[in-house]
Amino acid sequence: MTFILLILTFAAMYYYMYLGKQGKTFKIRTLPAIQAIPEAVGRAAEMGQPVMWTPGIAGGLNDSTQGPQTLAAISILEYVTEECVKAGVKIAALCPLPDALPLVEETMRTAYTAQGKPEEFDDEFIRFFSGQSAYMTGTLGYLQRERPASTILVGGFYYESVIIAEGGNTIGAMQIGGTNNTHQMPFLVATCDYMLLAEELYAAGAAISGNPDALGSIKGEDMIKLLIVTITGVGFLLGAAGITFIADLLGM
Amino acid sequence: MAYPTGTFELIGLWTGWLLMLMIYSYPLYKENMVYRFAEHIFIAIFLAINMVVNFSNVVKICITPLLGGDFLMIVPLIIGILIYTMLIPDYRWISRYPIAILVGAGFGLGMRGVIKPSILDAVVSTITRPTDVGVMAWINFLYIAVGLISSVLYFLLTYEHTGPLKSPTRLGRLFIMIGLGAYFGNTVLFRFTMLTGRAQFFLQVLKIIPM
Amino acid sequence: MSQLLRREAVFAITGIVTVLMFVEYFFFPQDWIVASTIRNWAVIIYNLSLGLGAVRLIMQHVMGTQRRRDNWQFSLLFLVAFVIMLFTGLAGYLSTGVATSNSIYNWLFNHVYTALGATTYAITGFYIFSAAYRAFRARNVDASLMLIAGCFVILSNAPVGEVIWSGIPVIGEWFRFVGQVPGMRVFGVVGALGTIAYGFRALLGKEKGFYAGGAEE
Amino acid sequence: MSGQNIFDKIQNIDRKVFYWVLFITLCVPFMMPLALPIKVVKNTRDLYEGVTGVNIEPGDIALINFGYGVSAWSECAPGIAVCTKALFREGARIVFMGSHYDVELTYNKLRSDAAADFAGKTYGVDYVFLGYFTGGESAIAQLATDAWTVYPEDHFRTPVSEIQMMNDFHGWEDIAVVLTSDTGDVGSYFLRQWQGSHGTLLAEIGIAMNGSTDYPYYLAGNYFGLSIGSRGGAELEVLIGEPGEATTSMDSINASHILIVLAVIMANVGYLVQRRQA
Repeated sequence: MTFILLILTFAAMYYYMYLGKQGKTFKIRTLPAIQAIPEAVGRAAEMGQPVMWTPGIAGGLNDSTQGPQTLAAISILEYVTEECVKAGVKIAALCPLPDALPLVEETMRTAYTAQGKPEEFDDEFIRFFSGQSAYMTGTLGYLQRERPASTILVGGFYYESVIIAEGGNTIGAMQIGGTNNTHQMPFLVATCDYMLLAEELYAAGAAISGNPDALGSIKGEDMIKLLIVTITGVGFLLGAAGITFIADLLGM
Repeated sequence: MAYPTGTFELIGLWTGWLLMLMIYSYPLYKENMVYRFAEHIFIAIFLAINMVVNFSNVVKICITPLLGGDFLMIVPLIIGILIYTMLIPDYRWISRYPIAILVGAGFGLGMRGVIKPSILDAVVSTITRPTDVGVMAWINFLYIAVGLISSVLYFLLTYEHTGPLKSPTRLGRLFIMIGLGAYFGNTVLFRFTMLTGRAQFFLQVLKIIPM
Repeated sequence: MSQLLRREAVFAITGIVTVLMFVEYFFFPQDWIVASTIRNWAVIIYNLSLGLGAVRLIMQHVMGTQRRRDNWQFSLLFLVAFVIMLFTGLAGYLSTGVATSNSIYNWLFNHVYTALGATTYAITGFYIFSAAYRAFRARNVDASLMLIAGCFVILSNAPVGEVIWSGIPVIGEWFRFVGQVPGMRVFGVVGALGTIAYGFRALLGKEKGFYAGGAEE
Repeated sequence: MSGQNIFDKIQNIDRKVFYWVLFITLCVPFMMPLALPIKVVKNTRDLYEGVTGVNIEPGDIALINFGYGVSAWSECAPGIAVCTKALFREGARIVFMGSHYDVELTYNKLRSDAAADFAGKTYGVDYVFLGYFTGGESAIAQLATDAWTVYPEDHFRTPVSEIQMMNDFHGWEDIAVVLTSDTGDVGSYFLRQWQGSHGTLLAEIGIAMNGSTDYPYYLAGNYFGLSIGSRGGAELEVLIGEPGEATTSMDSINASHILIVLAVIMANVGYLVQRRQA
């Protein structure tokens, strides 16, 4: 059964990736956290204060579970930067990941160029911290000194999420969070006004980047989720009646 | 374990105790020189242990068999060393080869192994009716099934949470919140247990409680 | 040619190794020497790759010391401590096969590393406490549910919960053993599908994140 | 600031006050122990029963993985100590291994915690310490199919071919039960590459933080038993009838857990009153 489900999943993903290549577009559902980004930037514009983005320290790009979170976070950074450039708001990217730095810089520079203001981009917008405690201390210091109006905490976080998000809360910033690390979700849910839970982070990244492969595979995943829901629903009803056909089939 | 009596053991015990205070000066006071001192010592020592252990591991699983006549071991040794080309900008692309093998093995094993326990067994467990006859067992059976269905629906990412999906996905989010609440509760136990161990060590070194 | 070596061949190797793992799993119920050999290579490459982060960190501190950057004294401290630990450890290993046979390495391992390791990771306990106080608010239904489940689980994890009120372990255990199951199970399901999706894209050469950030040379 | 009422002040207590209060709360119970009774839950009992009685025959080989380092000794070491004692008393042989750099310290601690049980056993015949491994999921999968390539030597550099009990351990078929205790992902590697792939009996002696994610796998039968954090360790100590470190720590756990719940309640009362006033 493992083999069948794996092949089915591959087939569904491949099919929708193929359709994406043919020009069909798949829309990611409304994610309130993404919808709130213009509001977060608008708030910063009104208050004359910056927006802060930070991706957490867990997501080295070579790490198969954490790396994708950083890539999704960088896609979100692109959108946030574009909104900030439009509104004339300063953005600070606080990044503790050395291998992601070139991508962060390139993304921000491209966003400034796309908005016709390449001369406004300054390397100083990006701050690098080496090591977790330097990252935590540096970010808390930044929050206290610059008092950003909004903070975007998206990516692979370890326990710095608790400290940074609490720091943002203390200065009254509007906070948008997102992570696929279950161990940090409770803290971001508690401290952030909007939250991208688990896979929503990837979906947000794919929606913003518009990458047809990522969108197609997400659509394929959705089909498998619907299949799982159907099997669970029918299996539950049959199971309740003492018919174990589906359970036996899945257990093969 | 008894309180040490040897000079070096005693010095070691008190060194550990002082280093602990240095680290805790950070949350209990603020970032300061003694914290940085202890932090740098820790990272350096951790890294050195890391290198010694990895070196001995490479000798164990690769060099020794190679010297013992298993000449095929030269292949992973060379490919593995190529990963250090990442440090040379012009030859950085070569490091993609060892990474490709790691990624291929990681994903092959991950994808083949994840379906049974995380999907199939989870669904089978959800749809297998309870062996207990009590009402509560059946309520729990219903709760878990409804919970799983609605929370999987919540993670449908290409369908809007409107119309017929509005209520089940909202319900799904609430189930997830309960899960995260329990997760938080367990996290508190984990973190406080670690601190408890330190509090015990703090008192033991001062001989307030026995070691 | 360059493109072939730099991109296509790399993706091909990823794909071949992935497929080998599948073939073994589905068609060889016992051991399959081809997959087993490749996996053994992967283990060796993994071991060798672990030094990369260390080399980067050492370079960073060497440069910090050389150029007298801010806090260079700490970089120097780092290098001195590192060198002592590394050489004593290697001396122990090369002489007897066990690094801890060197008394200096063993002393630092037992007293300095142990104390700092246990202390550094326990520090989060403090932050969780203040975060729980400052951040866990019943702002809305979602947060309230999380809060209630969290408090009952906290109290039922401690034996004192039962002393306070006999209902606490009953409710707390329900949250621990039933209430949380759908939420956690769904993370397993979507996590599994996410792994497959990401792996599948990597297999097709559509995910370039791993390969040194995907930036072209 | 003078305009702040009590509820505002409650909301803005300096975090250092919390930290001091917490540290003192953790210390005091060690000096004044209460020793409240500890209730054993089903998942812990299943774990204990899985490593005792009819499930383990004399001579069976158990694999114990130290997936934790010194930092998580308080959480994981008590449970591992109880299971080691129980397995030895059933006549099982044990292979120890670990994925942390400091695995030797953890092994030494276990030998000290279960000294009486180790005393009657012979290294290489009744137990073996293979030491550190790395290589992630690949290494665990390889261990299942060809253990000697992952460990050509034990920790003390003796070739495994010269170790008597290692001649009975080449892969998953030779192992009766796997116990893994983790702060990280190694447990899930065993879950996928041993239990999921070969149906090996597997149990997790995990940190409490992972209790939530581990439990559904216990419920689905992937883990035959599960110990959750220091509380699980204390329950195992109750089951074997030998109170140890975890039981001692329960008083501090009691005090600190009450403290955090009181803090959350106090903060929420302040928050709700403030919101009503606003």
